[in-house]
Amino acid sequence: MSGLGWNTVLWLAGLFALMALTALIGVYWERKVIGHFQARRGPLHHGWHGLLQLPADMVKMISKEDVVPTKADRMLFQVAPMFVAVPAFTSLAAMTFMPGVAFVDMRHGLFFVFAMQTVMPVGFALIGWSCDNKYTLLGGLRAAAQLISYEIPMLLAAMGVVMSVGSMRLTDIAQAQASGPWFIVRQPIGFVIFSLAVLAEINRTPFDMPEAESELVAGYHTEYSGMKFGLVQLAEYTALLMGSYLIATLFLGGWNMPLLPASPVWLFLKTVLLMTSTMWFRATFPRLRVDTLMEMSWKILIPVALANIMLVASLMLVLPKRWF
Amino acid sequence: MGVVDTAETPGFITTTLDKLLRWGRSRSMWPCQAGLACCSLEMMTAGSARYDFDRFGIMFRSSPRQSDVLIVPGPITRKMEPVYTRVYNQMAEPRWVIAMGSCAISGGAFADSYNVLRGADTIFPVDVYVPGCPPRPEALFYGCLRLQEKIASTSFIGSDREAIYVPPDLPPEWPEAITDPPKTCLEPEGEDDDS
Amino acid sequence: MTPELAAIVGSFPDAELDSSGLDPLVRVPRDSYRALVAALAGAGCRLSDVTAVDHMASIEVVVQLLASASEQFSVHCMVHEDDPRIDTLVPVFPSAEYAEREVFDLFGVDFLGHPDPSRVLLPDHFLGHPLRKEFGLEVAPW
Amino acid sequence: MVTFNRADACAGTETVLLNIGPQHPSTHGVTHILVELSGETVVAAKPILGYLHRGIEKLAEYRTWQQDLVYTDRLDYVSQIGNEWAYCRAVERLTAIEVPERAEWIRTLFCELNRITSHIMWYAGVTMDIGTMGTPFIYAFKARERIYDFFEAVTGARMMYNYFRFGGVRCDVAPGLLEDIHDYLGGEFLELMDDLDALLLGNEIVQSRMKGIGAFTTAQLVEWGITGPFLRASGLAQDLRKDAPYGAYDKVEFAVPTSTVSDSFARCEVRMAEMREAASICRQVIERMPEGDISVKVPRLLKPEAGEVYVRTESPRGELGIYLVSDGGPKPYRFRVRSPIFYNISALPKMLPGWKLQDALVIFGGIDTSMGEIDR
Repeated sequence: MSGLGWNTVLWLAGLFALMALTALIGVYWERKVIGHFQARRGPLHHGWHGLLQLPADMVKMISKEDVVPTKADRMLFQVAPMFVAVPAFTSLAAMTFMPGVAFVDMRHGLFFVFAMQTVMPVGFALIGWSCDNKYTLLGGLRAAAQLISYEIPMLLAAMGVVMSVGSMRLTDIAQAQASGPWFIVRQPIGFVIFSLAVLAEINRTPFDMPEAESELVAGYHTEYSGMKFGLVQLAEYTALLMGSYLIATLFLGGWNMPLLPASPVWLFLKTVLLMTSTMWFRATFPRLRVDTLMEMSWKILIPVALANIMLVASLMLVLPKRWF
Repeated sequence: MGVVDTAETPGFITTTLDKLLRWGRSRSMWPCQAGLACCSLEMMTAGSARYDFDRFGIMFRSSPRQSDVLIVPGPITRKMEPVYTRVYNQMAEPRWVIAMGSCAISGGAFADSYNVLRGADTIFPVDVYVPGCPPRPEALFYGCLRLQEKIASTSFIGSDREAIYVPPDLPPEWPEAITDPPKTCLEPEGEDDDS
Repeated sequence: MTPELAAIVGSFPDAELDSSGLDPLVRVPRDSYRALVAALAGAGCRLSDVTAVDHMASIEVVVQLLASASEQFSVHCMVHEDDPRIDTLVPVFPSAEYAEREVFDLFGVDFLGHPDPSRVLLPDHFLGHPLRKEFGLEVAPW
Repeated sequence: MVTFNRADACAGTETVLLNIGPQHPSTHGVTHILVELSGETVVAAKPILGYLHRGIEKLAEYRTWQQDLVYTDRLDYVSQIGNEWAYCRAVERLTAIEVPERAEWIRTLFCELNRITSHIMWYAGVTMDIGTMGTPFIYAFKARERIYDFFEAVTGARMMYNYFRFGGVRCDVAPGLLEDIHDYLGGEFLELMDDLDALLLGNEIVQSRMKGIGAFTTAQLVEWGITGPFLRASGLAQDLRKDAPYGAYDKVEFAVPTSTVSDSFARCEVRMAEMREAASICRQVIERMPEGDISVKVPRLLKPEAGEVYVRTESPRGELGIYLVSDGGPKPYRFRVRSPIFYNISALPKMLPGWKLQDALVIFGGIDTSMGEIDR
């Protein structure tokens, strides 16, 4: 174990713990939040306020039979969830919590995250195709199309921030908001586009066409049972965490708070708040239609995002450095 | 009781694992969201705000692959029989069945009919019967909690579990009818233009 | 029944108008069945329902028509059990399609010229037509 | 009017057959629609019925007239009272039984309450179809539960009431209950309706999903045999409660909600307005309900004279017809139900082609199916 010190091992263990905890607490929190939005209580009787509900679900899912449909492409069926899960988990490695406190403080952290997320559509399409089921096929293709369309406005909107900061390191981006106003104030258009695109990127309502219950049973993961379904769900919640984290870091100041000392607590609170608001959307909104969704990306978000880059560039020339 | 299994008694590791499985499986029963008739409305009501199935960790899943419990909420007709058999076969083991209402128990008011099965247990094993026409949501709750007890008290290790015979996926007179109905039944007029 | 409709019925010599029951009732033989219904439809009647009644030796096809929103009457046509064929009403009333399929399904009446003569409620491999009187409850093949 | 060309829709591509239905998690029970898709566009559709065919029409011939009342509840299990009433009216017309005044008013009251619960089920279905997580449906079920409580107080059952009798109703309404119903429908219910309106009609995503979707002309709908709110949303105020009044409908004031837009959104508006109208009818009925008998004496074993009768009522889904043939015996010779949704759903092959898959579900949601009545 020459290059692999204890520090790395600890960080890796932390990464895995974060993943598992996000999914467990995320699902629990979502069931609670949506329950309360629906005037219900959510999980309540297993453990204190249902806290043991998710461990029970995990135990059950791990011990469920692993069904492989007869006509499915056996190898792809087994492997495809990895194409979704691995990029989602790997992108977590780029998270930074404070200057110096990070898994890996990459110089191109933002680039790394985007690169990882670009792999996910492949996974969705593979899952959809490998099951030999029309519902999964439609769901998988919808997911792939949606992810590819929304990556572009997401990247373009983030580009405004990157131009302004002059770095792709997530630490730099957050630190740039320490003294000046947050990027939500400096680039509101970019914020709106980025949030919408992230919402679509993580398949959340009102963009959850890929798993539309009313027409596609459960979308691309219809055929997955037991822990494979658990893995896909884990990946979804990890993506949700990553999306919320990105919005918090890029536009909401990261660990900075005006008038108060910088702390990872702020980052954590902002992320949880953003995650909760996606749950709020999920409890309230119906879903859009597929073609409306595509139109929104290609006809509205991308042109506006491009215009936003122009605007940022020209303001950078005109305004003092402190502002841009 | 030792740590390792012997021929007579399961060991410590096995029994602990068994307890954990029993706990997990009984605390997390996801019914398949497969409605049939009148009882399915009461099944939906059981998930709504006044009753709230989610309290007990009972959450409706739309895909049979991801669900553990099949609630049969109504009469199974001859046309429905292969579909329900298929849904049951699609569910991953371990799986349980609740027969909800008189129709699913015995055929109920329609037991004389030429098209209704005399109960869901004629096609697959049923674990819990919930009587009523339709049973109130409270009755369904009671049934689910009884099933929870049953799961929690059934050992998954050893020879307690009986082998269950499940008929093949579709009966021979139903070739492909559900998955891929013959294309001829959807033959629109404009199809044979080239003739 | 309005005089105009009664006149239309009167123009068919083999049709017979019976007003003794609760609702007016037109009995018509099989040959002029569709012509009569088409003439009534031309006078503005709408279709409410197509069904049948089994009278052991013959099957009576019953068409419920609406002269206006509140006024209804029926057209009855007997077909023999050994030759249960009758013209379809689909060219006159497109909405009759599924109702006629149901009559075929449950009574075994063949509708000539029907676009999709197949079973609608029962599975395709079902034997017999259950609403016929000779198909008792106890003959259910279980 | 939409013209759809199949050849254009699937030019040079292969189509996919997709089953929406048994067994599928949409909230419409066992409706099975086989759709042929070119991409996401529906090019052909075919409803496959009969998954709930329990043979009620046959069973009814083997039960006495009174026993058949039990089956009417289970026909359309979403609007049970409406079916009971239709059957009772048919038998009463066949045997010339006069129904006391108070019984007619009580029947009107509970039929309209049932119309509200039935439309709430439609609301649940349609909101699930457009992809909400169930929040509007769970809010709507609040009202349903309250109204089911009222039903339970009177009939002892939550769903299968078996409340009407030939010549009246089974029992009178408990004292105080009418006031409760009146208060609830005048206050809390209307507030909830405002919420439900906001969640469905006021939501911009819903508007974008529904406006202009499934626009058909009145002539088309009449030709396809459509009745009920689906037809009324096209501007034709065809309602048997006005056209051929029964019960106490000619003695209360109510409007028949219509819309001239004739798209899926208009159908929602009409149904929401109908719920408010139903509440208003209930309150008028309670305010003006006369005292008196609730039923007349009817022989234990009813034997109507030989003859036949066809009676139509306005069910929440359209024109519900009951056709009875008596041979003078204690059992019906023929018991036939003209199901409104059977006719509505049979028009799907003409309605759906040309729309996107998601639109097709919205249009289908406008029909408000209840398979128990279609398959019988």
